[in-house]
Amino acid sequence: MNNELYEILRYGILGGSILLILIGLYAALTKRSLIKIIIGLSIVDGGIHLLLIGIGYVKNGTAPIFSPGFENSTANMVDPVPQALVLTAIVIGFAVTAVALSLVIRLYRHHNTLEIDEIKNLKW
Amino acid sequence: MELILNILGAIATIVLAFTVGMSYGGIVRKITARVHNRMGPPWYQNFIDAFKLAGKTTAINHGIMQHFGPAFIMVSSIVSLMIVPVLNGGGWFENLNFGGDLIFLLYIMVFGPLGMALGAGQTGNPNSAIGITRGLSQMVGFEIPWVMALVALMVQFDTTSIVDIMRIQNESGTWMMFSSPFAFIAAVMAMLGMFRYSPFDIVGAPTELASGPVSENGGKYLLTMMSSGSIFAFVKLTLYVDLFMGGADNLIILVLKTFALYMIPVLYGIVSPRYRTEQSIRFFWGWPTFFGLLAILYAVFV
Amino acid sequence: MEMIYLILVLFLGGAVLTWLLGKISPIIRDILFISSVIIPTVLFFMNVEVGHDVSFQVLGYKLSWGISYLAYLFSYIVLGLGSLASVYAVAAMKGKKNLGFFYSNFILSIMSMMGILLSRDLISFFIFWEIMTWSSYLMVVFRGKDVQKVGIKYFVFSAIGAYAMLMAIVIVNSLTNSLLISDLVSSFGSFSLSMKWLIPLLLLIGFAVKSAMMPLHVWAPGAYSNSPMAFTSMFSGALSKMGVYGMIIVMVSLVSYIPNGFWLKETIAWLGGITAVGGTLWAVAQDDAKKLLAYSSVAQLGYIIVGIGIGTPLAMLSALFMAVMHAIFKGNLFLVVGAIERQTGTSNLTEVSGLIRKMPWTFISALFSIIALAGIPPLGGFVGKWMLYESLIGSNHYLLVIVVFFSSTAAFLYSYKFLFGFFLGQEEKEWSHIKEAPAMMVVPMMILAVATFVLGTFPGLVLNPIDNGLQELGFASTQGRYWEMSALFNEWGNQVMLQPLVYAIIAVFLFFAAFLTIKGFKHTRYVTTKDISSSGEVPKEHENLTFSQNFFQPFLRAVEPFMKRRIDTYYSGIGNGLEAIFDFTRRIYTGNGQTYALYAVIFIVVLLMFKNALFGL
Amino acid sequence: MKKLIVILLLAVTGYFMVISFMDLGKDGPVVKNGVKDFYLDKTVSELKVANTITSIVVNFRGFDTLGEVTVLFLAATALGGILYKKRHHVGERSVLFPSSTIVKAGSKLLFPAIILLGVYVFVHGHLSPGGGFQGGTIIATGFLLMLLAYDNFSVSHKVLSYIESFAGIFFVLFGLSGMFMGKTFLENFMPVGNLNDLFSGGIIPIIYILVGFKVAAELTGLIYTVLNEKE
Amino acid sequence: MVGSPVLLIAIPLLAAFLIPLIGMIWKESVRLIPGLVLAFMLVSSASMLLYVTNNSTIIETIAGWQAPWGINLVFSPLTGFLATLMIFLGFIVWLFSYRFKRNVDFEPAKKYFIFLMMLVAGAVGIVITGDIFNQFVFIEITSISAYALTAFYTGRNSAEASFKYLLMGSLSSSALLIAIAIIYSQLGTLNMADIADKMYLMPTGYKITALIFFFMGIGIEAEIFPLNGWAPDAYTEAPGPIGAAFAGIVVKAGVYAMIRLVFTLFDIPNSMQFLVVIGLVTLIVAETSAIKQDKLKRMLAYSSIGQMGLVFVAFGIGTAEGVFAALFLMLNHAIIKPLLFLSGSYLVFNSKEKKISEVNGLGKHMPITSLLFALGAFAIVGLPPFSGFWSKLSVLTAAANEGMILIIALVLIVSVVEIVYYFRVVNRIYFFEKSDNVVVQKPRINAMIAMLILGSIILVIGFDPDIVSIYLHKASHDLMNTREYIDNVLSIGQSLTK
Repeated sequence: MNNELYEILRYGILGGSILLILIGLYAALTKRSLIKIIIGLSIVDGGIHLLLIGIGYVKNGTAPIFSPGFENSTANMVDPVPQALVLTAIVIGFAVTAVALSLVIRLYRHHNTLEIDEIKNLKW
Repeated sequence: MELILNILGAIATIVLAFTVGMSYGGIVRKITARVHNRMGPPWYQNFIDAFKLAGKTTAINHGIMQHFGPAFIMVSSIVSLMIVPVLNGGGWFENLNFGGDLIFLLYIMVFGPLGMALGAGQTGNPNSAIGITRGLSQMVGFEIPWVMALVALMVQFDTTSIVDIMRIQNESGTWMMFSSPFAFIAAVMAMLGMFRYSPFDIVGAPTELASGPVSENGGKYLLTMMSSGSIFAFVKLTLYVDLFMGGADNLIILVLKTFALYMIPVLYGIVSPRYRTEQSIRFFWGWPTFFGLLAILYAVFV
Repeated sequence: MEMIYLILVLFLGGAVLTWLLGKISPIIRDILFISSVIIPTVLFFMNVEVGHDVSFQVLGYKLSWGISYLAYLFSYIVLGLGSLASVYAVAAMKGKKNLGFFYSNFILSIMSMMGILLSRDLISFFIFWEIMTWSSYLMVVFRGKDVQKVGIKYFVFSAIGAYAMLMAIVIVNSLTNSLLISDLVSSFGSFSLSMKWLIPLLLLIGFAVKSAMMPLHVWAPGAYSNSPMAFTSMFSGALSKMGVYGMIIVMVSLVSYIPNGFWLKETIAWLGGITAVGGTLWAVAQDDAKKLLAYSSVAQLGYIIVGIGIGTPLAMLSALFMAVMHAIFKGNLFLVVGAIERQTGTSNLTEVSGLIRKMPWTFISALFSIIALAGIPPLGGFVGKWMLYESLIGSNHYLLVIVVFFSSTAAFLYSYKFLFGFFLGQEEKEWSHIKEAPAMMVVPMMILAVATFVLGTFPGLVLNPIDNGLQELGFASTQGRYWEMSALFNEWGNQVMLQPLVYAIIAVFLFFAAFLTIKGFKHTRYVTTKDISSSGEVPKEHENLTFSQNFFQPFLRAVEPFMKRRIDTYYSGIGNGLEAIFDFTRRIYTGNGQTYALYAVIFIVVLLMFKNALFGL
Repeated sequence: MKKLIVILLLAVTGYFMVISFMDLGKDGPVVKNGVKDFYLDKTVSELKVANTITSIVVNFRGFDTLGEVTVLFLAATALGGILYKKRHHVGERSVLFPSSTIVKAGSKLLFPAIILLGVYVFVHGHLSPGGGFQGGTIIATGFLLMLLAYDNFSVSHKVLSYIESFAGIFFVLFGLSGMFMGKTFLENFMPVGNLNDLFSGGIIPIIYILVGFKVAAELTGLIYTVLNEKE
Repeated sequence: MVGSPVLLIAIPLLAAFLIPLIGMIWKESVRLIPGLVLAFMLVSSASMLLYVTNNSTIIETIAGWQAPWGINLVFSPLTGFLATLMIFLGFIVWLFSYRFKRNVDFEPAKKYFIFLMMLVAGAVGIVITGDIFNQFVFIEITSISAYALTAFYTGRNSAEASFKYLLMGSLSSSALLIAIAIIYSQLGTLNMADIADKMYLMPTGYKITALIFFFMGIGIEAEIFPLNGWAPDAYTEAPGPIGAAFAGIVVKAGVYAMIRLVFTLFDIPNSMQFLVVIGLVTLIVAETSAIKQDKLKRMLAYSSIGQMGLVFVAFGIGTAEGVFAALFLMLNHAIIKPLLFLSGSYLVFNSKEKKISEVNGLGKHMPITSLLFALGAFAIVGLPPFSGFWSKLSVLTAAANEGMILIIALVLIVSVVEIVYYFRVVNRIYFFEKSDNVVVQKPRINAMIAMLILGSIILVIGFDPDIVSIYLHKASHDLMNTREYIDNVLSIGQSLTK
């Protein structure tokens, strides 16, 4: 892999992750449907996971797995730690999303709507 | 022995004050009547009244406070008489005056009205109570210029003693009414209220309220009140003479000076219509207070 | 165990036990209550000596307890009035609900006042101060009337004062690294100029609130009239004196060392004068006896503040003497109102009248107290007033003299209104069944009434301890110069001989009393107050002859311009305005989750935008 | 209006994120001797685990994984709690339209394969990409498929609960037994074997298998709970 | 070694997994076991706290890897103190809610107690862990438990509150992940001590950006303004005891995370000022919002937020005294606010609206509960001789010693506001007439015991604050000595190197 390609890839990953975060935030902040807000939050999560992976990436990197034939490629291996972190983060994100969706079900039961602007019984 | 002499002197003072006060009262009635183009009673009418009252049996009372009210008033009159020096240089009429503290005098002088108020209050006659409220209110009014004048004097001479003030006047030869004119003016204006002649006679309001606080009192009660009032008038006049006119060396001068002073409220009263209470209060807080202020400023800066 | 600990523990334990065991039986409760006031009182006067300090450490702050001569003087007020009021309270409150709570708060407030007097350091001073505040607050709201308005107002003002004080305390701690009052006094000279101004000012705010100085007095009328009278007697008589106590220490020990601190003293004195006038005018306008006395308390405290503000030895002497006297006569007057309220069920001057023959003892004690209050010789009130005037004139405060004199003259009006409204006037049928209050209430009142007389004749009894206290504060001894056992001297050497005067007064009074009585009295016939001649006519039975509405209407009309502006309305305006603002600002919590998320994004954007300004290294 | 504000805010955020993050990791960390090299070294030399990520997830940062499993467990429990209704309110699963025969048949065909794949993935988690989470998820998709295809397909809540609980309990117990064998929590106390053997890496594959079971059971349970929600 | 910090996490986890199993056999166990676990944790934590106060910090490595590489748990005077406090409160809340009338007949009762236990375990984990990503995981454990507990009651607006909480919570975790990513990308490590050790190497730009994202992430948990919109709702709608747990446990964990960042991890001195400013803003906004509240719990919630603001102000003073004061404040708040929530929840037990006006006149009908509420109110506004006074005094003293006179003034002014709204409620309880449609709910005996324990602690600390001051001094010393923390953690690791 040549240098330029690496740069493009790296910028692509990082820029993409930032874009994802912004898109997710936009959805979470402007969409009025609860479901869409949750989708937005998931997109934000995805962006952040991508960001984490992106920072662990090294030039000409290989997966950090010592499969037969790759025992000595330590120097080229990508950073395994962010990947492990992302694994954890994904699961946690999934759990939160599940809880969020269940709350949406409850809210729909209670308010008969998914509009966030109309769910304002608690204020001030 | 000295004590007995003192007591005798005190009794003499009281008799003097009683006589002078009563006579003045009679004379004033006469003068007023003449000015109003009436005949009026003789000048000794008050004495006749007094004797008549003394002879009467008191028929009713409304309770213990009414019973002792006149005694309270008498206490006030006599004790203040004891404190005011009657003549220059002491002698027989020095009594209790131990320097004649002005502040003490001010306070003992209100003992009487309070006793009167209590006594009258118990009678249950609403007119008495109304009269008292008016009287007390008016007192608050005229006390201000009066105290201002006194403070001016105290400031000027650095003393609160009447005796000292008299002594200083005699030593310098100038009467206070000339060396401290504003104080004198304020004090005289306050005096108008103090004697409760018209225009400040709403307290007694002789025609409407049936003589105000003293209604419901007769016989000895009224006698005591009357004589107390006479003594009190004498005390006030003597005090003015002591403070502003250098005191008196003998009784004749005293009588002259006091009579002259006495004419001021009387004559002013004869020609003035009556004020309502709040009007009179406002009156006292107007010019008299202004003169009082001037007096204090004068005393401080001159 | 140190006696001081024992005394405070006894109070505290008494308070708790009274509350807890009081639930068992009222008798146990009453006995516990009285004994837990009396026993520490006796122990205190028997065993506690001036100059014996105990100290210990809490949280690294050194605390020290002991008593000074000045505090000893105030402890007479607190414990003396406290004991009498507690005896009174047992009888007065009989049959009321929640008495355990009342009694234990009563004990707690006595304890806290003693604590204040025993404190030799600022922290324990503040602690006891706050205990005093909340225990008295609980008393104010005890009857459950006007709780939200009066109670909160009292507490908020107290809190403002207390927190001003706390601020001063922590600043002092940071400057001197010590909280002992003596250290503060000794190192005050080395503070910077701004601190020299700030610290006394903050402390003064705290004390001014408790001593109801204008413009911080607005809580007082409501609070005084709202608590049970047995306690108001303490409240006005003793509790407000704690403010005076603190103020004296600050004015003498700190303000004197401020360059140009003279102006502060003048301001305080003038504020005191204004307080006196304002309090008096408002007192005249009241129809409720409690309110009347409450405003009167404000006014009387005004005189004391004037004395403290002037700060000459004679003025201090007068302030302290008036403090003692005020405790006695105002304490007594509140007890009187309590007795009347207990017997008649109302304290409104326009409703009750003609009780003199129903409650003669109450009347006598009220009469004595009123005479003392009005400052009329020969009772004790005069002595303080006299010294105040002398000191005012002596220190060239001529206008202030006028102000004070005006207020004290106007005080006659409400004094008379009080006596007339309750005791004199028509004896209405409505009140014909009224009986004298029980002996347990009358005796404390009579003791206080006698005290006004004794102190008027022998002011030296109190002037002596006051002199000790003043010497401790650094004044030259006034002993032998200004007073003797029975004579008062002013600075020019004038004197008022009290004893001959008293004798003269008694003699004249007896003479005329005899004159009026002998021969006459037997024959006089007692008639009811209905039996009067009104303008020559005898009124009918059904005519209303009670004069009590608009009592001083002419006077009030005259002073109307002064009374138009009520500082109270300004405060409530500020309070309501603030609440409205807060009500508006809390709308940032819109209730919309998305908005909250937006806030979070705004938060981070703002931080990112200004990150260099905020966190730049 | 609101959208405009949001866009503006996000533009600013984006700007700052771009200037902050674009160079992230460009030259690697400023600290060259980070934990990464240590992990890469030890996973081979001591743990004998081929997949470094697995060794990190299960061993080096095993505590995180325990927490993660707990989070999942809590989410599953929370779902039950949040959507709880009194018994008589629970109705039949809602079916909008019945699935076609093709789907039904295909699902039946695919289901064992999916399960097998899942099991493979988590059993070989320490050797190849994959692991307990991934495998568990795959298995759960299998159940999802069946649930979608068959209206009446049901899984026993009780069994799921047993699996969930036992897996969790054993995870913790393994951790504790490391401690009681005189070492530390979650420390390997079993022989590590050889690199790239199926039975290597000590307790790592065992824990990952437990995680696999747990994840599979929990996800299935989650799906089942939500599906049973009826309006 | 007197105990093992890891057990504080492992045992509740084990119990959480066990409860569903045992619950099938023995119903009562779902209520009982969490209590036993909390009691065990309390004993263990307290004995460890005694140990670390007199000896050295306990540092436990996980999975046998030394400090920078593996995850480690740090049980220092500071973390131990906070952990013990949280566990104690967890136990109190458990005791209070054991057979709480509302959940006794419900199937979710088992879930309630699991969540409660996990809430405590998660919060303890946040405090004692020495690894930022691990902290993130524990924050999530705590949050999910909190979401579930907030939404516990169906039929109220609790789902709405929970959803808001969740929305903010996921923003928080996103921000945290970004911050962790930045840190890791620069320093290549996740261990707190290691990060603190190497922080000076990090480029300033990244450092500040990471700090900002941390502020946002943890600020949401620590309820700083303007990130605290969720908090009043969550406090209001959660069951009463859970409100207590939030105020006493969750927020405290958030505050700990925040100060660990500011004091230990980052070496940005201005962040102290930032704490002061944000703390003041939080304090003022929250307290002024509370004054017009007509719902009891919501008022308490705002008060709680305000108190956290004050805690931040105290930490922001930045001296050992300030830290001491802040910790003292946290301690007192953790005792008093739960008491208020617990007693308050009984005062408005049977009311639908939970309005303040519904507590009118309850003083006569439920004397002890009312008394305890009043005690709490007196203590929280800082009236002596109750415990709140000493902490307020410490804060002010610390601020004064740094010359922050304006701050003292502001804090005191806000205290007046606090007095107003608390006393309004107390007045209502005691001096108003009870309306007839308010049904009085007498507390159960266990709830009463729980409240009485808290009440007596208030009195004990109030009369003798020195009982706790030694721990607080140790803890503040611990927080201030960053170097010692780093050396402790890293050297213990070295001694265990394989």
